Amino acid sequence: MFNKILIANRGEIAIRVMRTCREMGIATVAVFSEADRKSLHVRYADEAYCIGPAPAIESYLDGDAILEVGRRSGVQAIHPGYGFLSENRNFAGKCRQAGLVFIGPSPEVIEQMGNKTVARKTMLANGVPVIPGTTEALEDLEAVRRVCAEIGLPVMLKAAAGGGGKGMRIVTNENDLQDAFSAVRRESYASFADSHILVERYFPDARHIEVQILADEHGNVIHLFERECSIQRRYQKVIEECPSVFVDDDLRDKLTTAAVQAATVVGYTGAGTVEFLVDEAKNFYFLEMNTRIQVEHPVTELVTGIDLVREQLLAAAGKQLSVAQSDVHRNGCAMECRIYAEDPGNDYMPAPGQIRKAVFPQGPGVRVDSGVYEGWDVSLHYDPMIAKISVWARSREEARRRMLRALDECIVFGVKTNLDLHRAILIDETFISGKFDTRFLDRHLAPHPAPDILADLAIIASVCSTLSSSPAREERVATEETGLWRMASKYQFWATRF
Amino acid sequence: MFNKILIANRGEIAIRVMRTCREMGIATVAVFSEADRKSLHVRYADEAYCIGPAPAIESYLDGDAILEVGRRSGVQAIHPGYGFLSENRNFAGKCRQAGLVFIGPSPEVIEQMGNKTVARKTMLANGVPVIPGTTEALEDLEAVRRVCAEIGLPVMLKAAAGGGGKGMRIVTNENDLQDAFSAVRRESYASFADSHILVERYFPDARHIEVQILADEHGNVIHLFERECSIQRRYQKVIEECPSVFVDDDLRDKLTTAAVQAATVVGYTGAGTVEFLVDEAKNFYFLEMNTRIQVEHPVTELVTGIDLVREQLLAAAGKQLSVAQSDVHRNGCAMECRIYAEDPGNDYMPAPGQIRKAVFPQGPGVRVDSGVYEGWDVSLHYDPMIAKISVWARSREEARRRMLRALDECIVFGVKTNLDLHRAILIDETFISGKFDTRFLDRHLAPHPAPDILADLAIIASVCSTLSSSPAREERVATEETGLWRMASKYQFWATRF
Amino acid sequence: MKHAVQVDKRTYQVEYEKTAGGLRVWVDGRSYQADASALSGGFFSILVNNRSYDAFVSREKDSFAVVVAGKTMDVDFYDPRSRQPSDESKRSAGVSRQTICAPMAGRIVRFQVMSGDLVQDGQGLIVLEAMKMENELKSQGIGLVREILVAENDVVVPGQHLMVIE
Amino acid sequence: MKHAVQVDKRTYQVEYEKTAGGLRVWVDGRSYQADASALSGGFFSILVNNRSYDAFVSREKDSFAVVVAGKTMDVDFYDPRSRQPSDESKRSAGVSRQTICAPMAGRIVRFQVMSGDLVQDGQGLIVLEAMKMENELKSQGIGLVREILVAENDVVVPGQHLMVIE
Repeated sequence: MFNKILIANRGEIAIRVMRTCREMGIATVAVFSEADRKSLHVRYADEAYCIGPAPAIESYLDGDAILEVGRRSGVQAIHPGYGFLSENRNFAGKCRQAGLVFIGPSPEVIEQMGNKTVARKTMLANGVPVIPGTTEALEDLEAVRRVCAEIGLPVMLKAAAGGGGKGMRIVTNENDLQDAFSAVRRESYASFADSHILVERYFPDARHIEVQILADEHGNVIHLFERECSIQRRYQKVIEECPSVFVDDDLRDKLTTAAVQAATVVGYTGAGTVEFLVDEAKNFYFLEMNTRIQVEHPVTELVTGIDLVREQLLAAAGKQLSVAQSDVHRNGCAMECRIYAEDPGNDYMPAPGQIRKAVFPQGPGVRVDSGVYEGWDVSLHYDPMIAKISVWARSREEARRRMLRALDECIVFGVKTNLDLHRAILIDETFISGKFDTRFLDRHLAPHPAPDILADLAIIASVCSTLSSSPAREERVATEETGLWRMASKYQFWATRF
Repeated sequence: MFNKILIANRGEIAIRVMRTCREMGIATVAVFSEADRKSLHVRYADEAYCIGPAPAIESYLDGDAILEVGRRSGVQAIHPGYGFLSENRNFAGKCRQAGLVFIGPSPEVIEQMGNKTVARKTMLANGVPVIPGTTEALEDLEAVRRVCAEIGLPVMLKAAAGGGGKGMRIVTNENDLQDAFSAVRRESYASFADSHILVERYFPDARHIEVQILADEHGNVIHLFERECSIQRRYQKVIEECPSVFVDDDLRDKLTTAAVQAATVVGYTGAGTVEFLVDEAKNFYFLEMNTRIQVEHPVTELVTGIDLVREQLLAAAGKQLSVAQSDVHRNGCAMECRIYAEDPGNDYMPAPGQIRKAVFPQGPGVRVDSGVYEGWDVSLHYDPMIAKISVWARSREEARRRMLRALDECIVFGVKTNLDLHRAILIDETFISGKFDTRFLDRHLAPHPAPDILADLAIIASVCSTLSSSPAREERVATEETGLWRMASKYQFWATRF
Repeated sequence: MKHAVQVDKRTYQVEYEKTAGGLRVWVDGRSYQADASALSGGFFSILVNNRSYDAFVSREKDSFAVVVAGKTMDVDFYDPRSRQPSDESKRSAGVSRQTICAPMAGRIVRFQVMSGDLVQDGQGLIVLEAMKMENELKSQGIGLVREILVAENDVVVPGQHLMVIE
Repeated sequence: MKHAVQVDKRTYQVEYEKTAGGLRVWVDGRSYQADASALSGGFFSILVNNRSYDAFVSREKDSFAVVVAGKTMDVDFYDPRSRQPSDESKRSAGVSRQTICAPMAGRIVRFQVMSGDLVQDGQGLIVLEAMKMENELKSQGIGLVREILVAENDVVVPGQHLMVIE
């Protein structure tokens, strides 16, 4: 096993990887941009090196700077986390050239699966259904127009090198095609330094369901069941579950078999995720394979008890997975809510700022993965994730109520958050019934009007503060529509008991 | 199910009960002493009522005051937590008279099992082995002397009404008998308003192993396996595990069968724990039954996935348990560390004070149950528990390493804690081997000398602070030998890799 | 003494007196027994008729911002002499003039309106790229685009004025 | 300038200079590149030769209390003129007189020694009941019990003087 590895990432995923490293006795090296000097991953690591200015392109995407730190600090391997260089074939290749293990599949497999067009072809050749659309990445508008005419609207334009919800546009009207084409190219270039585009049929009523895969160099390829990821905003997942309430044993068997086959035919190693669209009739289509750890991996860990990062490290070190398929069991239900510093009332606009208070939930069945702390500034430069709150319970309904309880305990003060959005989703009848698709968040969630007593409470609190020996903060601060969720439950939860 | 219950307790256990209540849609009523106005259980509850001054005897032990709040707030049931009135037959009886459900067994069962002498007789009559000793509670020294002569030294003197490690003394020398007798009587009276004493044979090499029981009014009595509780200081548990590494399938079968039998013969209902001493030859002796939820219940919850408080509430409401014996499975290994504000270097003396910084561990497999928050004062008046940190992993060794990782993440600043003691236990060879008994902590734990570089680091930190734009706290505060554990790992963990 | 208190544009009649158990407060005649305990940094634990709430209160003169039960409310105590909210500048009549500011640092991708355009409430004005996402800044009222203060591809800082609408 | 610095009774020769990357520090000739970043309330994130540490520093003149890697250390910068630790009162020679104070509130259960007794290092002196437990207060040196300042069953407050040993 490795003695020391570098984590080429930041935030909660860097810390997530370091946690397993500590448990395995592996020393950790963090890299950080100038904007991240005070970030928790720097404090958590055994060693930390600055790799450049705030913009990711000059730091977390600068593979050469990262490799230089790897050499200097004497690590044996590099864990890329998710995003940034995690699915960058060139970086994986450079690691190999530098004699360092890239903790992920080989550059060839990243090429084959990470590149969406190659992946589609591979799947088609192996009988895995794919979404109707281009098998080639396109660069000019006319070609895109032709494909649209062929497969019919609506279509989805996607960055060929994309991921994480970036560089995606739905086109339902031919007139919007040009704008969407330009926007996707720009976003794709900004995020992935590549402006190739894919065109796919868009399924408005579909679910997004993915299968977790683990594979080692010894030919073992196993699945860890599915994750339900249909609750999305702007193509980015918001709540994930394991298992999916929509997936019956028959569909589960088909999805996991297809996923294992996909991983097997390309000689996959490490952790990966095969994403599918599943329509109402339970037809499924290969969407893409993510050749890295996913944000939402905790729900799989909670249900299977398997530490996915540990298995990644074992596989990367050339060892066997610690589990065979027959050792993998589903136990109970898990849910994850991604807490962001953002404003759901304003198109999910990022809401950077200083976290003045951060209290995270505790108690039975609750897991928190966070990369922030009180007094830390949520930066403008990176994804404004504050924490992933995950719960486990014996049933989906118990998990849902546990999540509501956990969200109530969560106090984030100083920045706007999507905590309220999560509450609204969790008490929505459609969500509770399990009968939702990827457009769930485009619909209007029923507003929960503030109870009348709130104004009275605010007056009482004001009066109390003037009479208290420790008065209120003597300077009006710009408070945000957030924080003190602990108390919100007392109304909202009762309102939705059934 | 109940709509509203009162929690007649404070600290982490009050919050633990309220968490399940929230998840079940049950409103909660907290009671608090004047010293606890700012305590977290008051903030967490839906309603809160002051029941008297700081001394427990005038507040948390004042059953009438608590019942008055119960009536006033319109609750249907009272959850006593652990300690305080949880095993008080009179209080359980008064609840019944007041038309409120006492969440625990009936007063008659508390009498029969809570009273150690009656319990011993019941067990003897049903063929469950008990420790040699008095079957009657004693009040005078001469009687105690006679029993000692009969069963031979060493003996344990115990408060007949005792629990939680209070009112216990080992006597190995006849000359110490009188002092021990007086001390136990005093402690027993102070804690339980009862000064009866039991004398039992003391087994120095024994383990303390207990079995978790659940029972309902419909005749279902099930066990949830054992807990290993041999790591104790001053007769109080420090680290607990599930399962016990010492218990093989044969012994497990015997212990759980005896425990289920014990609960069955007395018509037990709710959650309870049957405690056994197990000697090196795997002979076991009934010690006592705790007719309440235990501090260490999270390890059982982590391994079985069953919410014990939920089952308590179901049983108290006259419903069936949600699980049958065949639904109860052991999955993996769990460990709990009790974090106290105390000074292990000074005979575990309580160390009250203000918690200036409290950061609790997160991430995979970690559960935290805490009743404190930053800025809160650990009071002189009650048990100085800060938090219970529990971990789950697939194997004991993975759990042990995960616990070390979790302790490293735990920052408690402002009061002395036993965090360092926990670290020392977790890296002790005897603990790792699993071959320990209840005297483990009486032996000398190997000291872990501070690495030489620490003085250099302290100098560098001092220099840095003078040059920083945000200088050091400009007033020397009495820092304690605690805090910032995150960094300790970097030495201590490496030192013990094997 | 009675106080007129404005919360989110509604006015309430408030009276209070200290009692042995804390404070008695009447809001439009509704009576509450309150007991507040200061935690730290503007946080309070408040028991109102024994119901438990956490609140955060910040204050400037007679104007309070209160967060309770997940909602932020502005609480303004009228000056009893002028019978006006004390913080007048804040409450000056709604200006018809709208200045669009950058909500975060980013790069101007393009404009969706031109100088002189009439814009509707909610209409997209500017596309700002930040954190790798394109974000549309929208009008919060009707008006004419009077001035555009930046150019495409400009990098802007949070709060920077981008456009004036009247 | 060289500084003589005392840490837990050992003296170190320290030099430092600001550099582009932060600070270079020499301790008894050992060279460190350090970069400190203030968090809040006396906490710092410190990178020393790229190794990452959290530290808490509190200061009174030239005397520092530093917590790092779970250990608390006293760091005293000598006044370069007097060549003495600056905080002299604190460092005055070990007194032979020992005052036993109550470490917490509680009740005196009994005395294990009497006035005039010779006590050994570690010998039990007083049994104090607090938090329902009996706690034994021990001598931290050899001496004669000179004075007993409380009586059995007295309720004492934290820090109250209970006994003097010389």
